[in-house]
Amino acid sequence: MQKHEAKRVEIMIETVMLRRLTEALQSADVTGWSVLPVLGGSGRSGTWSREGQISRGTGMVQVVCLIRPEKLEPLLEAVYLVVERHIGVISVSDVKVLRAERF
Amino acid sequence: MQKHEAKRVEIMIETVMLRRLTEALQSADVTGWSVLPVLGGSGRSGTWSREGQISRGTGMVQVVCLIRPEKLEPLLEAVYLVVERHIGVISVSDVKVLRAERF
Amino acid sequence: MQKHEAKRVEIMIETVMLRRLTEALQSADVTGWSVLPVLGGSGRSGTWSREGQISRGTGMVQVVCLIRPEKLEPLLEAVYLVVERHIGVISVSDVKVLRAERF
Amino acid sequence: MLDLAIANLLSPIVLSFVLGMAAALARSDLSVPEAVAKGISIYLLFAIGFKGGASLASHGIDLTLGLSLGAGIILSFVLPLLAFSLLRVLSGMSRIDAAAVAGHYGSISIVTFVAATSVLSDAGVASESYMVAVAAAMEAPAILSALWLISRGSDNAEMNSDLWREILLNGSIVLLLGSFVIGMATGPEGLAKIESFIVSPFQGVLCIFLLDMGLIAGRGLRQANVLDRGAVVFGFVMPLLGASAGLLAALLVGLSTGGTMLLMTLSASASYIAVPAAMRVAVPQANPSIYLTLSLAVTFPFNLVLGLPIYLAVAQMLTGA
Amino acid sequence: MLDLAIANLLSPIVLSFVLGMAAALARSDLSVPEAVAKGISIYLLFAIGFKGGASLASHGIDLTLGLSLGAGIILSFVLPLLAFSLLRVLSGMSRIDAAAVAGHYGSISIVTFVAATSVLSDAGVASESYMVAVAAAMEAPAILSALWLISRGSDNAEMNSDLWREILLNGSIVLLLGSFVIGMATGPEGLAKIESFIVSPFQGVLCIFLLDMGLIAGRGLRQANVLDRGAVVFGFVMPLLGASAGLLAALLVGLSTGGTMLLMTLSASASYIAVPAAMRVAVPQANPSIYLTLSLAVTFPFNLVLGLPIYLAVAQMLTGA
Amino acid sequence: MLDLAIANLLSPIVLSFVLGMAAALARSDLSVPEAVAKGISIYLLFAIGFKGGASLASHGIDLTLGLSLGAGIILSFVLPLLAFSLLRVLSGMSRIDAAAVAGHYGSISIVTFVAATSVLSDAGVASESYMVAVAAAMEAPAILSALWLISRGSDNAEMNSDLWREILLNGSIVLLLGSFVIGMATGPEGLAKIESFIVSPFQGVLCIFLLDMGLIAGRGLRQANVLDRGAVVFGFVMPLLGASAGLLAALLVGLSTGGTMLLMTLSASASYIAVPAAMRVAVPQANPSIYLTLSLAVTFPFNLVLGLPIYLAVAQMLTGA
Ligand SMILES: Nc1ncnc2c1ncn2[C@@H]1O[C@H](COP(=O)(O)O)[C@@H](O)[C@H]1O
Ligand SMILES: Nc1ncnc2c1ncn2[C@@H]1O[C@H](COP(=O)(O)O)[C@@H](O)[C@H]1O
Ligand SMILES: Nc1ncnc2c1ncn2[C@@H]1O[C@H](COP(=O)(O)O)[C@@H](O)[C@H]1O
Ligand code: NA
Ligand code: NA
Ligand code: NA
Repeated sequence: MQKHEAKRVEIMIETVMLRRLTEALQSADVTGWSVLPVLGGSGRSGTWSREGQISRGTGMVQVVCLIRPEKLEPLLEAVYLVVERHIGVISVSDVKVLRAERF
Repeated sequence: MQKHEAKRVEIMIETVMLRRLTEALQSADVTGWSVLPVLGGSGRSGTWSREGQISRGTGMVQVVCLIRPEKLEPLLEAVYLVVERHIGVISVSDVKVLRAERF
Repeated sequence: MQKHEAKRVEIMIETVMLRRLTEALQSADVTGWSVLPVLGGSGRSGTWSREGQISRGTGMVQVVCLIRPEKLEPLLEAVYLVVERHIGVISVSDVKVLRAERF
Repeated sequence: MLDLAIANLLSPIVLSFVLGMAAALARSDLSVPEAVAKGISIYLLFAIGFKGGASLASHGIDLTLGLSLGAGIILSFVLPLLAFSLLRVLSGMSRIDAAAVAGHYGSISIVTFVAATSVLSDAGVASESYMVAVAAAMEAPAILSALWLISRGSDNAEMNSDLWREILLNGSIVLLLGSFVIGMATGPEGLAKIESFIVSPFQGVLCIFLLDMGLIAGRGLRQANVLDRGAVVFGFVMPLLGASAGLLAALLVGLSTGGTMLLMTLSASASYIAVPAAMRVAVPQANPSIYLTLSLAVTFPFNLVLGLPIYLAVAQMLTGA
Repeated sequence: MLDLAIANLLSPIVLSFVLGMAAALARSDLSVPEAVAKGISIYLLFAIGFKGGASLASHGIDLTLGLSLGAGIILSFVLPLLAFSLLRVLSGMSRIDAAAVAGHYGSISIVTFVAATSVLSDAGVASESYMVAVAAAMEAPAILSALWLISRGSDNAEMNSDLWREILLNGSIVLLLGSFVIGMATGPEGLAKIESFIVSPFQGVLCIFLLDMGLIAGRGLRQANVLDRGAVVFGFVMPLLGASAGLLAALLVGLSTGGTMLLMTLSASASYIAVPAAMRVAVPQANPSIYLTLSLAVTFPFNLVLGLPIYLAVAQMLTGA
Repeated sequence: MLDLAIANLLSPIVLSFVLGMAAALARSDLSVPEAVAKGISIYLLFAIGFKGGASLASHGIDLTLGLSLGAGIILSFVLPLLAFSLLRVLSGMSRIDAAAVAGHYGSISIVTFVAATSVLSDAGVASESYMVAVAAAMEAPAILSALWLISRGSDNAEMNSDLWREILLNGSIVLLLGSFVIGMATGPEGLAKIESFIVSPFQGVLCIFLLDMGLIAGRGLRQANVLDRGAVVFGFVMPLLGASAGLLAALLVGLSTGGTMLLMTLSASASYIAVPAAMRVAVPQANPSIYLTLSLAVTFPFNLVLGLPIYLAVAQMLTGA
C-alpha cells in the first residue's frame, strides 16, 4: 500500500492552554490534530492525577498532530510560543501515513 | 534487554466504525490492539469536540496496534476497506517491542 | 528548532498495576511520564472493553514515558520486573524532543 | 395562545435551555460532562417509558393503540419525502445531504417529546399512555426512506443486516420500550416503589439536561455557516409542516388532546441521536455538520420555545378540549 | 414461596436487570457510562451504610453484633475451602483458577446484599441494622483462604503488606463502614436531614444500577464459553451451599428473620469488585474471565432472580416468622 | 458556641468530608469519578442559584442589594493585599507565589458558601436571598489584584481580553448567575415545579460532594511539604482575618444575621476553581501546588469544620439575633 513520509508531533499540555495551542496550530496552517485525555503523570513539577482535581486549573491533554515533513518547523515554532513558559513536553517522530492528500 | 522489530499502527476512526474496524483486524489475523478515547480534534471535515456531542454519530477513537513487520500489509489492506469512505487517519511507525512472542 | 534524541516508551498495563509501575519508574530514576486511559482492547487473553466492567480488577492504561536514550535500559529492566507475570505490552520508539533539559 | 407561549417561555425548563444556549454563544466554558449527560438521558428514557407503561397498566389498552402505532410508522416513512422535496426547493445543499437531513426530520427527538409531556402535565392535559411506544416506533422507518432517496441518485448507501440491528436495537429504543414493558408488568404498585425517583425529581433533572442541550445547540449555532439561508428556513418551516401532518393523523386516529399534541410534536421534531449514527455508517459522504446543526441548533430550539405551545393550543382547539 | 418468587420476578429491580441482560444478549449498544455506574455505586454504599448506622443508633447495639461479625468472618474463611473442593470435583479448570474462583465465593457481593435489603423492605421484614458491618467484614478473609490454597500448590502468589492495605482499605469497604459510622454518629436526626436523598429515591436508583449490572452480566454471558459445564453447575449450586452455611450460622447466632436472610445472601453471593482486583495483582496467572463470568454472569443473576426469594422463604420458615 | 461547633461537627456533611479526608490519608483507593463530581457541582450551583433567585422574587429586592454587591467587590479587591502582606511576613515563599496565593484568598469558594447556607438552614437562620449574586461578584476582582501585585515585581503576568472573558464567563459564575435569574423569572411557581429536585435532596447530595472534597483535600495534605510553617499558619489565620473584614462590611451594610454570616464566609474562603485556572494561564511560573494545597487542604477544612460555626456565633452575637 502506498505510504508517505510524515511527522508525528505529540504535545502534552495543560488543559487550560489547549485553546491557545490549537489557535497557534491553525496560525501555522496546521489543520489536522487530535486531542486525547491524560489521567495523570509526573514531571519536574511533581506528580498529579485527575482524581485529585477539582480545579480546572490543572490537568493535561495530549495533542497528536500528523503533518508533512516540511510543515514541522513552522509548527514547532508556533507551538513553542505557547508552551514556552508552561509545563509540558513535545516530541516528534517519523511515521508513514496513508492517504497523503489529507495532510 | 532483548528487543524485536515491530510496527506501531495508529488509526483515528469514528466511534461508530470501531466494531467494523476490529472485525477487519481480526479477519487480517491481528489479535492485539488497544482503543483510546479522543476528546476532540480537527481535520478536513472541520473541528469537533466531545463536549459538543449528544449524538453517538460523531466522536472518534484512537486504535493502537503493535504488530510484526510482516503483518503490516495485510493489516493495512483490511483496515483500508473499512476507513476508505470514512473520515480518519492512519499512521505507521517503527518500534521495538519486548516479549515478541506476544505479537 | 533545536531537537534532541530521546526514546518514547509506551506501556499498556493493567490499572491495578499502575502504582507498582510508577514506583518502579521512580526507582529507575525516571521522573517523567503520562498516563492515558484505554477504553478496551484485545490480546492473547481475549477482548475486553471498559463498558463491560464493574470490577476494578480489570481495565488498562497506557503509560507514555519520554527519556534520554541512556536511561532506556535501566527503565526497561525496572519495568520488566513489574509486568513480567502480567498481561500488557511494551514498545519503544525513537523520537526527538524539544527542551532536552526536561528529561 | 400568547399566554401559553409566555408561560412556556417562563418555565424553568425552557429558561435552562436558553441559559445553556446563551452561555455557549458567549463562549463560556460551562459544560456538562458527557457521562453525566448520558446518565441523565438514561434516567429520562427510563422514567418516561416506565410511567407510560404503568399508566397503560392502570388504564387498560385503548383501541387506538394499534392505529396510533400505524400512523406513527407511516408518518416516519412519509415525512422524509416531504422534507426532501422541500429542501430541494429551498436550499442549495447536495442531493445526498438533503436526503440525510430528510431522514432526521422523519424520525423523532425523544427530548422534545419529554419536554412536551412536561408541558402537558403543567397544563393538566392528559394523554394516551402508549405514546412512548409510538415515539419508539417512529425512530427507524425514516432512515429507510432516506436511504431509498439516496440510492435513487447516483450515490450509494451502505446498508446491511448489521446496520439494521444497530438501528433497531439502539440504546434509546431498547431502554424506552424496555422500561415501558417493565412499567406495564409492575403496574401502579411498581410505580409506587420508585415514584420518588422517576416522578418527583423529573422536571428538575430535565432542567439540567436542557441546560446541556442549550450548550450543545449554542455551540452548534456557532457553526451555522454550513447552512445556507434556505436550509435555515427549512429548519423552521419543516416542523410546522410535520406537526400539521401529525395533527391530521391524530384527528383521523381519534387521539385525545394530549395525544394529538404529542403526535404533532413527534412529527415536528428531528432526530439527533439514532439517525446521525446510522447516517455516519451508511452515508459517510453526507456532511454531519449540516444535519446536526439543523436538527439540534435550529429545529430543536424552535420546537422547545415556540413549537410546543403552538402544538398544544392547536390540539386544544381542534380536539375541542 | 412461589408467590414470593413471582413477586420478586415482577419487581422493577429484577425486571431492570433482566432488561439489561436481554439488551446485552441482543447486542444492543445500550450502556451506562462507567462514571455514572461508579457514582451510583457510591450512592448505594453510602445510603446503605448510613441507614444501617442510623438505625443502630436508634435501636442500640445488640448482643449478637460481635457473634455475627465472628460468624461472618469464619464463613468468609471457610467457604472458599468448600468452593474449592466442589470445583475440583465438578470442573476441569486448573487448580489455580479453582482457587481464585473459590476466593470470590467466600467473599461477598454488596449489590446482592443491597437487593436483599430491598426485598426485605418490600416484604416488611426487619433485620439487624449492623448487617452492613458484617458484609464489610466478610469481604477480605476469603482472599487469604484463596491465596493459601494457591500457595499449597506449586504456584506462588504475590502477597505483601501493600496488597493487604489495598484490600482492607478498598473504596467499597471504606465507604460502607465510614457511612455506617457517620450514620451512627448523627443518628436519626442526621438521617432526617438526608432522608429524601438516601431513602426515598433508593429503589429507583437501584433499578438503573441493576440495568447496568444486567448489561455487564449479559456481555459476560456471551463469553461463557470459558466455562466448562461443571463450572456452570458450580455457579448455581455453590450459592445454595453458601446460603445453607449462612443459615446454619445465623441460627446459631440467633439472628432475626431478616438478619438470617441477609447472612444467607452474603454467604451465597460472590465478589466481583474487591476480590478480582486482589487476584489480578496477586495471582496474575489465574484467568480473570473465569472468575468474573462465574460470579457476575451466573451466580449474581441466579441470586437476584431465584436466590433471594428462596432465602427469604427459608429464613421465614426456620426462624418461625 | 461550643454547642454549635459540636453540632456542626456531627452533621452528616462535615462527617462525610472527614471520611473522605481520612480515606485519602490512609491511601484508600476510594474516589468519586471526575464526571460525577462535576455533575454534582453543576447541581449544587444550579440549586443554590435558583433558590436564591426564587426567594428574591417572593421577598422583593432589598435596598441593601447594591451595597452588598459593592462591599463584596471591594472585599475581593482588598483582601489579596492583606493576604499578600501577611504572607510576606509569615512565609518564605517567593513574591510571585505569595501574590498568586493572595489572589485565591480574595476570591471565594462556592462550596464553602453552600455549606454555610446549609448550616444556616439547620440553625433556622434566614439570610438575604441575593447573597449568591454577591458570591458571584466576589470571584474575579481578586484576580486583578493578584496580577497587579505580580506586575509590580520584576515578573510579568500575561493578561489579555481573552483571559478576561474566560474568567468572567467561567462556568461556575455563568451557572450561578444564570440559575439565579431563572429563579427570579419563574419565582415560587417555578420553584414548586422543581422543588423535589433542588430542595429536598440537597443536603444528601452535598454529603457526596464533600466526601469527594475530603478525598481531594486529603490527597493534597499528603503533599503539604510544599508549604513552610508560616504558610500553614497563614492558612488558618487568613480566614479569620477575612471573616473579620467581611463582618465589618456586613455591619456597615446592615445585613441580617444570616447575610452577615455568609459575607464572613465568603471573605474567609479561598478559591480553588476559577482563580487557579486563571493563574495557570497568566502566571505559569507560580507553583500551583502551593496555592491549591493552601486553599483546598488547609483553609477549606478549617472553614468547614471550625470556621462556619464560629462565623455564625459571631454573627448572631453582633447582629443581636
Ligand atoms: N518525560 C516525560 N514523558 C512523558 N510525559 C511527561 C514527561 N515529562 C513530563 N510529562 C508530562 O507533562 C507533565 C508536566 O511535566 P513537567 O513540566 O515536567 O512538570 C507531567 O505531569 C506529565 O504528564
Ligand atoms: N493530521 C492529523 N493529525 C492528527 N489527527 C488528525 C489529523 N487529521 C485528522 N485527524 C483526526 O481525524 C478526524 C477526522 O479528520 P478528517 O477526516 O480530516 O476530517 C479529526 O477530527 C481528527 O481528530
Ligand atoms: N499488539 C498489541 N497492540 C496494542 N495493544 C495490545 C497488543 N496486545 C495487547 N494489547 C493490549 O494489552 C492488553 C492485554 O494483552 P494480552 O496480555 O495479550 O492479553 C490487550 O487487551 C490490549 O489492550
Ligand atoms: Na419528525
Ligand atoms: Na459468599
Ligand atoms: Na475570600
